[in-house]
Formats: sequence, structure tokens, C-alpha cells
Amino acid sequence: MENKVKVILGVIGADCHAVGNKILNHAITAAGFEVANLGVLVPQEEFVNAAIETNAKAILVASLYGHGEIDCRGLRERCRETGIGDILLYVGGNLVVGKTDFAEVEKKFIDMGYDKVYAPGTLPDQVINDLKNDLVKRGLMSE
Amino acid sequence: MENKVKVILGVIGADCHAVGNKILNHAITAAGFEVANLGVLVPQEEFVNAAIETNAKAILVASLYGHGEIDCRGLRERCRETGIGDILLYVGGNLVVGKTDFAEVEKKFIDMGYDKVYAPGTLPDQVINDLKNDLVKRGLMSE
Amino acid sequence: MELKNKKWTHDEFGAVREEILKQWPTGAEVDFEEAVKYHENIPAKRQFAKRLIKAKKNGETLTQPRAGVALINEHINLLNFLRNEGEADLLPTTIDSYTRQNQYKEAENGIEESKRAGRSLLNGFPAVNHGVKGVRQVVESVEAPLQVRHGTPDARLLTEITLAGGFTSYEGGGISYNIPYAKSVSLERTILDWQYADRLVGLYAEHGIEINGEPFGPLTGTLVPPSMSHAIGIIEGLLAAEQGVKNITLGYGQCGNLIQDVAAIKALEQLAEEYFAKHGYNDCVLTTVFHQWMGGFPQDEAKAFAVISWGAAAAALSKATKVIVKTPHEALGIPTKEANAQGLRATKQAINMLRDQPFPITKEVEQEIAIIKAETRCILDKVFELGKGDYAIGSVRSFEAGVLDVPFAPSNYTLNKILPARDNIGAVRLFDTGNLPFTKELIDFHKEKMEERAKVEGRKASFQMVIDDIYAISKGRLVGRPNSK
Amino acid sequence: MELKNKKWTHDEFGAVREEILKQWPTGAEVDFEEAVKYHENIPAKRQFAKRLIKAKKNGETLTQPRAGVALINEHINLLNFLRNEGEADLLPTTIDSYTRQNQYKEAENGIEESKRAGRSLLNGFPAVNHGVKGVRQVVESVEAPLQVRHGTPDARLLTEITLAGGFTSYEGGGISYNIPYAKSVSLERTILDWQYADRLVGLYAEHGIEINGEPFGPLTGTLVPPSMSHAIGIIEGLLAAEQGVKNITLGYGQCGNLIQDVAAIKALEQLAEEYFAKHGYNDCVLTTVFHQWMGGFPQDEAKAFAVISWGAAAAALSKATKVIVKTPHEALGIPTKEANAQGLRATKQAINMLRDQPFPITKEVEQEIAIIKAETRCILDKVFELGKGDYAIGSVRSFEAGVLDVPFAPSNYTLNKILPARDNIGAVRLFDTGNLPFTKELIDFHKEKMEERAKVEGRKASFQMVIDDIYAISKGRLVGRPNSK
Ligand code: B12
Ligand code: B12
Repeated sequence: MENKVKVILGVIGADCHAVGNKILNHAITAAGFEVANLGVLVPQEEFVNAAIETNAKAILVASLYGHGEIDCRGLRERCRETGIGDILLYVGGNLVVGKTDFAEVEKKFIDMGYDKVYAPGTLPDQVINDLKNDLVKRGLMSE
Repeated sequence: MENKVKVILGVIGADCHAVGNKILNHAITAAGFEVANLGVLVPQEEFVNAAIETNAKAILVASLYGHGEIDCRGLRERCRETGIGDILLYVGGNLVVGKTDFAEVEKKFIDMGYDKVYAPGTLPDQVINDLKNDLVKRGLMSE
Repeated sequence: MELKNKKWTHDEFGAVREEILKQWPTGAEVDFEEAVKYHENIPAKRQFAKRLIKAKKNGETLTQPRAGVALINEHINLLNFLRNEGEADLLPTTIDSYTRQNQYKEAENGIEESKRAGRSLLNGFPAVNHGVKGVRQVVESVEAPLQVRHGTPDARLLTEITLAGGFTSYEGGGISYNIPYAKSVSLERTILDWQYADRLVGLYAEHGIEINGEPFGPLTGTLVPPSMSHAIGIIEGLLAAEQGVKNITLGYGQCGNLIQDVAAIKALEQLAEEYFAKHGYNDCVLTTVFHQWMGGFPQDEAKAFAVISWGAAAAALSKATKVIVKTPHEALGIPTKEANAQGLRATKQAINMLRDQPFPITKEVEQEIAIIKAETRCILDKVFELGKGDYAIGSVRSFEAGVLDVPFAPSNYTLNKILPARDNIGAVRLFDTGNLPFTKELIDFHKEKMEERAKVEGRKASFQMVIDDIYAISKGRLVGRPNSK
Repeated sequence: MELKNKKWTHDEFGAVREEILKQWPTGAEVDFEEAVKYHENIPAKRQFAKRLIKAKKNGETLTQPRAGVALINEHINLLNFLRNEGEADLLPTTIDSYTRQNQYKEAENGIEESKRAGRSLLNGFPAVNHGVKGVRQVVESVEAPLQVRHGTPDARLLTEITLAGGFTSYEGGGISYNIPYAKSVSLERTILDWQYADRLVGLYAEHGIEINGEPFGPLTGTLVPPSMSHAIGIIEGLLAAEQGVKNITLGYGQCGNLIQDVAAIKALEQLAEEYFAKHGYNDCVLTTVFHQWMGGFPQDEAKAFAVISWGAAAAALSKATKVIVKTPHEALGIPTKEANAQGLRATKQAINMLRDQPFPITKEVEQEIAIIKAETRCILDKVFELGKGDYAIGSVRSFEAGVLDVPFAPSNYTLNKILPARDNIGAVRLFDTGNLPFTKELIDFHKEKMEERAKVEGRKASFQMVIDDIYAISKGRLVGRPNSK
């Protein structure tokens, strides 16, 4: 039996947008990953704790409601502090308040330590593709 | 019996937009002017000839279809050449091709010798008001 | 040549043709035999008639913009932009106003000025001046069915050049491209000239080349009652069919009341099938086009989007075969390509959201269909009668008599006696039926409807009501109520 | 306190109140007696309830945006802009998400960061932090009826502060502001907390101050079948009425099929009148609100305008008392004030063009009304039964049992067993009716409808179909067909 790669999925902060989360959960699971879905309204420490507990290879953070800038800051540091500083960190959704040039948003979140930043409306297939590529590159998954 | 002030009304060039013309005709007539309405598809010389014939005090030129810039050029000169160089010249409609900053359009037509330039969608009342004021100012009409 | 509704002989056509092709140097580029071969190699996906037939079969409503600029490359870019960014199903080439008036010298001048200015100073594409070669450059650079759209009383040379150039659809007719577009051109003249254009399409048909023809439905675009535009559309369709046109799209300009708009398209389909069959044109394929609101638009773009979307919705709900799309720049000027694509995309979204939703044929819709059919029949049958069985002659006489009458038209050849206004729910009615050959019941119907509104508004139906209705949509309403209401 | 659907006594209310007002320093600013006097001086044109009653009487559909930013002056400018440039009839104040989760410290932090950044870093107006004084600055600077809009499971302090601050309308309910907005807050808790909020509105009513209450109709905004949102809305309405709320607006989020949308508003009106009368709340004034499409939007602004305009049209045709308006920025982020005003103006134009057009109650509409009513009655009567005659207790038990069930909700307190999908004409049906207490006929009806679509698409109804439907409108369609269809 193949050992599935584990990933953490959740919507950060005071954000309750659940639809995209449910669809991502469904799609990533169907693509062969083991998803620990924390659902909505997830504080930073819960992401980190879940990742440590399950020995996950990636954390997928969603923020839809506009407070992403405030909520997502410091997650990479928190990972480092707890010894999982190398973990793959993806973030996506509607990350900032207002309709903004995505290149700026991307830079902001890359600077915060996220490995990949996704524009609003990203489809699950793209996430799954990137996840596979990144994990293969890191030798954490076979092609 | 009061002598009505005469004005010439028409749509210049190869332009067939008739609705605004009919409404202006109706409104300006109702406001007490005598309108010689030349209708649509009116060449420059017809405006000038009509003004001379009827001893009109103003020529109201409409151009809706976008060729106003080409069609309206030279009308003031033609008036001068025929001895009615001082006649009040108004122009209005959708004067140039495309949605353009009106201030630019206005300047262009003022430079061509028009006394007043009207933005798209101008209502008859405004035209009538201006006409009365300008004619009173020129002593061609009593208040 | 004497006017009658009869297919021109080859000799009649040939004699006129010789003159026509000499009207401007580019006429010499036309070689009919070669053009037929050229058309034979046009792939199906660029053939207008084929695309319409497919849409009709599938219950689709296709989108088509208006667009045209002075220079060839700019025009190609524009069309491709509308295809790619606007998701347009069908593409146009709108002809400039000088060409429409056969002022080819002014058009040439406009081309030159446009080259110098670096932007189009013409309000359309001067196809005659660009000639067959220029037109083919366009046709070959665009991956969609292409139609000529204009408003030309005498379009004979334009037709020759654009069809030889590879266009597969052609808008216009002897009435609809005269009355709203000209002032002093006689109807007899334009019907004859359009027999020429139709005959040319018919000739292509005889050589196996199917070119779509489309009478211009909306006329002045301003409160035209459906029965009048239907009568004129059907007459033009019949005249075209007589000259051999086999694929015809009949048009209607949105009035704004949903029941009336849905009923109008249904009535148009039914009446056209009926009259074409009655007069023996059984091999014509008939489709319909719905024009989004053709009258004055609101200047505000957000409001314009609402007018566009509502037009798209009405088109989809009426299941017209295609819809001609307006843009958020409508009130102000010829749209940029971006604004044009926006109108197209809004329309596409609305149509797609509604394509699966059939609009119920309620008793209100049925009643409206019945009214429109009854009125149209009164008009058509009187035209036929006045023409002693000839719709061409009948049309001329009917305009003289006010049996055919187009409100707000610039032409001296329409009586301008009828006065349309909206009733209390926004349907276009006649506050003055002029000389229309309506039955007493129909006249009373219009009277009642207008009285109903007048009562609600506490004023008499008058020309002021008509004026209020003309401005209404641009001021944000459908019915032009007095301020207090 | 034990949950039951019974008006709180003054003592019960007073005891809790003392605690509530201490939750954040600004609570001390609340002085009920003074607030009543303050309300007495609010002119009629700023009173929400009065404006709704007038609209209902005149058959108007009023427009209302969503809007809120972090800082007081910016918020005032925003609202005035929407009034002047957006022609909004009613104005909102949308509360930020920290406040909704009672995280007032984070909200304070957001205010500070917003001041520094010179732009709002909060997604709404943190009314608790700004306190009664801050709220009144807003209320006094805006010439329109104002409503608090949020999504707060425990809104007790927020209600105290905003009502004392002079708001005349208040959105929310113990179910609709829990299930779509929270994860692990018990329903018992939120219903109790919302009894508090409703009781406060009731107290104002007892002092002659009429404040409008509005359960949040759309829930998750994602394929919620009308009967489920109607059942929840009516329950919340009844619970509010028991606490003394006298002016109630029930809501519905557009599903997208016109027949279903019109039927939904009609059914909602009829059911609400029926159940309010049945339970003896005869002195409540009931109105309706139609929410333009609440699910995922297309990113393209032109397409978004079509969705907005179609929502406006459906609202007008259904004759809802007001419509909550989306903006062309919806898919991407909180709108700029300009984009918000654009959505409002497009909506106003569409509504005004349709206000005079009654939508015929066809047999399709009647059938749909009958279906929605039958389903809603099944649900409501089962809730009543499970609660042994108490809707509050019944609601808790019904969510446990899956008798009430909200699709795609984040809450652990809903079973998430029902699966909605569109039928072949785009109406929202249930591809899995979960534990809903439907009759066999109703269950079969849903099955048939789904099979009809499945057959057309040549695939089985499955979760993939649900997913396709969730994306459909944002991808430019209503029904999420497989690509080839
Ligand atoms: C109805 C209409 C038509 C009808 C006209 C029927 C008829 N014979 O009258 C039809 C369908 C035939 C038509 C044809 C064309 N049209 Co047209 N038409 C319109 C439309 C939708 C409404 C015009 C109207 O009747 N408005 C109602 C009346 C009451 O208002 P008005 O005309 O603006 O006039 C008022 C004011 O402007 C002002 N005013 C007007 N003239 C003057 C003059 C003076 C001195 C003053 C003081 C005031 C004044 O007072 C009037 C009364 O309030 C406008 C767009 C719009 N406004 O929404 C386009 C529009 C004018 N048309 C346009 C064009 C380009 C054409 C065509 C070339 C076709 C094409 N390319 O699509 C042909 C022209 C053919 C020709 N040879 O002229 C463009 C012009 C573009 C530009 N300037 O950049 C417009 C703006 C649409 C657009 N955005 O593309 N059109
Ligand atoms: C439905 C909805 C709601 C529902 C949510 C119900 C629920 N519990 O799920 C309700 C009505 C309750 C709601 C509430 C609110 N909402 Co809301 N909502 C939406 C809406 C319309 C659709 C969201 C949705 O379900 N889309 C469908 C799913 C499938 O797509 P998705 O969520 O975008 O997720 C996909 C991708 O983004 C991507 N993705 C998402 N996360 C991640 C993470 C990673 C790592 C990756 C790789 C990809 C990825 O993959 C997903 C699947 O394809 C959006 C606007 C829109 N998109 O059209 C606004 C929107 C997200 N909401 C917004 C706001 C502000 C709110 C509120 C604060 C209320 C308000 N001010 O109006 C509250 C939030 C309360 C809170 N505490 O969170 C804003 C956010 C603004 C911003 N960022 O600037 C939006 C953008 C609307 C707007 N323009 O104002 N909302």
C-alpha cells in the first residue's frame, strides 16, 4: 500500500468562507493526497500543530475575506520556531482588501515566506499540479 | 404682432439622425422662435443660403454621427464670405468619433468659429435659454 | 426600368451592372466567376448562413457587434479583438457614412486624414475605396462569419465589392435602408437599387454560394411599433426572395417591455413563415435577429450595462437566432474596441445564464402575439392590395398613403403621421394611428391603452408624452412619466 | 438560561445586559432612555421601517448596497458617495470580521493599521470600537435610512451600541448568523444571544421606536434551495416577533432561474403571512428582500454587470421590497466606492425599466410556488413538532436531525447531508434530500428533475455536477454542463 503524502488545509483567521475549502478538500483528496482539513476560522497555531502532529509536507492556507494580510503574517516564523521551517507553504484566495494588482499581492506574501501565492479564482487542478511538482522537486514524492 | 426671431436648424453632412432634430424643432418653435428646419443631410451652403434668405439670427448645426469634425470645418468662413460673418453659430450632438473628453472637443469647435458647443445629450431647454441670452446680449431680442 | 416585384433577367441585371462597376475605380476588381470560386473555398465556420442554421437548430442566440474603422489593419485588429476578447460569434463590418451616401471622394479623404491623424476619422470601414483586394485582406484575417452592415440607399457597388471580397452576409433593403437613412431619395429608386443587390445575392445562390441577407429591422430605432417593422421586414424579405435570396434573417429592435419583445419575435417568426409559404418561397431558410435597445442610451456606463444586459435577456428569452449588441459608450460615441468587447461579454453572460430557461408563452404573450399578427396582416394585406398583387409597387403606394409609416424618420417619403408612445406597462402603442389600415377593434385597443396610461399620469396623451418616452431610457426609466409620478 | 421561544422578562434581559455592556469599554456609552429620545428625533426619511412600508405600498423595489470601512470619516464619505453617486435608497454599515467574532482587540489593531496605511485594512466598520459616539457621527452625517449588516453569532454588544447610536434597521438571526458564519458555536447559544438582540429591538418598539429586523436570507449563498432559506427565515422571523420585533424583512438569495426566483418571493410572502397569523403575530409588518446572486461571481467586470443586472431584473419582476446589490468587483475584493456605485446605478436602471412591467403569474410560476410552499411547510411543521410546539427548541433538534440543513455551511452544527444541484432549466433542486422531512411526492419530484438533467448531459448526477454548478456562473453559465454540452 502506497503511503499518501499529507497536507494541511484550512481557512485562516476570522474567515468563514467554506465553499472553496470544501471543494479543495474534495479535489486534493481525489488526487491522492491525505488531507487534514481544519475547515474555517483556523488560528495560525492550529495549522502548525496539525502539521507537526501529522508530519505533513505542506500547509495550504486560504484567506478569502480580506484580512489575509494581517492574519498570514508570521506563519513562516512560527513554523521555524517549531522546527518545521522548511515546510511547503501555499496561500490563496482573495488575500487583501479590495481589487488589487495581483503581482503586488504576490510579492507581499512571498516576502512573508510563502512558497506560492494564488490569485482569486484559482482552480483546484492548478494547485494539485504545483503541489506534485514541488514535492517531487523536494524528493518528497515520486513522479 | 410680435416679430419672431428666426433661426436655422439642421443636421450637417451625410448625417441622417432625425430624432433630436425633430425634438429641437418642436421645442424651439414652442419657445417662440421661428425655426427654418432644414432636416438632415444638410450641406454647409444650404445652412448659409437659408440664413441669408430668411435673415436668421442664428444657425444651429447638429452633427451626431461622428464626422462633425470634417463636416463643420469652414462654416464660419463661409458665413464671412457671404456677409453674415457675425451670425450666432451653435453646434451640438456627438461631434467627434468616439467617446472623448468634451473640453477638448469644445475647444476644437470654438477654434473653428462656433459660439457655443454642446455636449451629447444636451436638453432643448438649455439651448433655448442660451439662445435667448445671447440674442438679448446682442440686442437682437428683447428680454 | 419600371418597378415591379419580379426577378430581374440576366440581361436587365447585366446592363445595370456595367454602369455600376464603373462608379469607382475599384469596381474593375470585381470578377464574378472568380468570386464564386473564392467563395467555394471559404470554410464552413466562416459561412454566415451555415452558422445561423446551426444556431436555429440548437436554439442558440448568437452575439454580433457593430464595428468598423477607416484603415484595413486597424479594422482587422478591431475584429479579431471582438472575436477574442468579446467572444463574438458573428462579426460585422460597419460601413462609414460617406460610403453610405456614395461619397467615395469624401471617404478617400477620410482615409487620408485617418492615416495622418493616427486614428479613425471615419465612423466605419470604407469598403468601396479599399476595393476587393482590401476587403479580402480583412476576410482572410478573421476567423468568423462576416457581415456587411451599413444603411446605404444605393448600395449596388458596395454589394458587388464586398461580396466579391468574400463577405457571406449582407444587411439592408430598399425600404429599411432608405426611410431611416435618407431624406429625398425616392422609394421607387431604392427598391429598384436593392433589387439589384438582392439579385446579386441570388446570382451567387444560383452558383451554389449561400449568402445571408438581412433587412434592417429597427428602422429609426425610436418607438417603432412591432407591426410596422414586421410588415416592412417581411416585405423586404419577400422582395429579396423573389430575386433569389435563400437565407434571410428578419430583424426587430427591442421595445423594452418583455412581454411585447418576446411576442414580437414569436409573431415575426410565425408571420414570416406564413407569408413566405403563401407566396411560394418555400425554400428560404428564415432566422431572426433581436437588436438591443436602438434608441437613446444613458450616458452613464453602469446604466448602459443594465440596458445592454436587459436587451440580452430579452433576446435570449425570445430565442432570437442572434442579437446585435450595444456598448457602454453608446450614448457618447463610436465605442473603443474595449467598450465594444465589454458589451459583447455582458451579453454573452446574460444569454448563457438564460439559455436553459424557456420563457412561458403565457396568455399575456399570446394576446400580444395575436395583436401584432393582426396589425401586421392589416398592413401587409393592404400593401398587397394597393400594389394590385405586387409588394414593390404596393410599398411605394403605401408610403404615399400612410399605410406604411415610420415614426421619426428623416425621409420625405414617409408621411410621419403615426405617433407612438408607451402604454402603462411600457409596451409601444400608437397614440395616433395616422392612416394605418387597422380595424376598428385595433384602433380602439390602442386608444384604450393610451387612455389607461393617461389616466394614471393625470394628463392627456400628447406630443409631450411622446417626447418624454423618447428620453425615458436615457434618463433611467422605460415609461416617460411626468416628474411627480 | 434555558432556551425556549418565549419573550424574555425584563429581569432576564436586565441581568444579561449588565454583563454585555462590560464586554468592551464603549459599552458604558449606552444609555437606553437617552437612546429612545435620540430615536424620537430621527426624521421619518431616515427611518428604515417607514421607508419600507411606503415602498411596499407603492410596489417599489428599493436599492441597498453593502459597504463598510475601518475609519469614521472614510465610512461617512463612502456612504454619502453611494447615496449621491449610486442613487441608493437605503444604506448599510457592514461590520468587519473581527468584530463579528467579538475580537475587539484585533479590530482596534485594524483601526490603527488602517490609520497608518491610509487605507482600510478591515473589511468593514468596527462599530463596537467606535462606540455610540462614533456611530452617531455616521448616522448624523448621512441622509438615508441606515442598517447594520454583519454576520455575527454573538451580536449583543454590537446591537446595543449600534441601536443606541441611531441605526434604524438591524440584520441577523440566531440561525442565519451562526450556521454560515461560525464553525463551533452551538445553535442553542446563538439563538439565545439573538433573542437578546431581538428583545432589545422589542424594547425600543415598546418605547415607540420602530426598528426594522432582517434575518439573513441567503445563508451560504451557494445553491441554497428556497424552501430551506424560507423555513429558516420564517422561524427567525417568528422568534423575533416573540421578542417584540414589529417590522420584519424576510430575505431570499437569487437562485438564477427566473420562474423559481419570482415564485420564491411570492411563496415567501404568502408563507410568512400565513405562519405569522397562525402563531398570533398579527401586528408585524412584513416585507421582502431579494439578494442579487450571492455565490461566486465572474471576474470580468462586464460579465459581472450582466449578473448584477439580471439580479436587478429578477428582483423587480418578483416585486421584492428591496434588493441588495452586488458590484463589478465582487469576484476580486471589497469594491471601491466607485464600483459599488456602479452596481447600484446598473441596478437602479434595470429596476426602473421594469417597475411598470408586472410578471405574469403563469402556471409554471404557480407550480413552483406550490412546490416551495409544500416543502417549506414540511420543514416548518416538523421543526414545530420536534420542538413540541417551540420553534427555538425545534430548530436545535432539527439541525441535529438534518430536518434543517444548510448546504456548504462551515458550522459543525449542520449535518451537511443535503446536496443541491440545478435541474435542466437551472432551478435549484436537491440531488440528495438528506434527512429533509419531505413527502414521497416531493422527493420524487427532485429525483425526476435531476434525472431529466442527467439524461440531457449524458452523465449521472454526482458531486461533480454540484461542483460544476458552483463554478457555473463565475464561468459564464447558469447550469454547470460538462464541456461538450
Ligand atoms: C437612434 C440612433 C440611430 C438611428 C437614427 C434614426 C434616425 N434617422 O434618426 C439609426 C439606427 C438609423 C442610426 C444610424 C447611425 N448611427 Co446612430 N444613433 C442613434 C442613437 C442610439 C440615438 C440618437 C437619438 O435619436 N437620440 C435621441 C435624441 C432626442 O437625442 P440626440 O440625437 O442626442 O439630440 C439631442 C442632443 O444631442 C442635442 N443636440 C443635438 N444636436 C444639437 C445641435 C445643437 C446646436 C444643440 C444646441 C443641441 C443639439 O439636442 C437633442 C435633443 O435633446 C445614438 C446614440 C445615443 N444617443 O444613445 C446613436 C449614434 C448617434 N449613432 C451613431 C452612428 C455612428 C450611426 C451610424 C453611422 C451607424 C453606425 N456606425 O453604427 C448610422 C449613421 C448613418 C448616417 N448616415 O447618419 C453614433 C455616433 C458616433 C460618434 N459620434 O462617435 C452614436 C452616438 C452611437 C454610437 N455610440 O456609436 N442611429
Ligand atoms: C459565498 C460568499 C460568502 C458567503 C460564504 C458562505 C460560507 N460560509 O462559505 C457569505 C455570504 C456568508 C459571505 C460572507 C462574507 N463575505 Co463573502 N463571498 C462569497 C463569494 C460571493 C463567493 C465565495 C465562494 O464560495 N466562491 C466559490 C469557491 C469555489 O471559490 P473560492 O472561495 O474563491 O475558492 C477557490 C479559489 O479562490 C481557490 N482558493 C481558495 N483558497 C485557496 C487557498 C490555496 C492555498 C489555494 C492554492 C487556492 C485557494 O480555490 C478555491 C476553489 O476553486 C465571494 C466573491 C466571489 N468569489 O465571487 C465573496 C467574498 C470572498 N466575501 C467577501 C467578504 C468581505 C465577506 C464578508 C466580510 C461580508 C461582507 N463584507 O460583505 C463576510 C465574511 C464573514 C467572515 N467572517 O468571513 C469579500 C472578500 C473581500 C476582499 N478580500 O477584499 C468577497 C471577495 C466579496 C467582495 N468582493 O466583497 N461570503
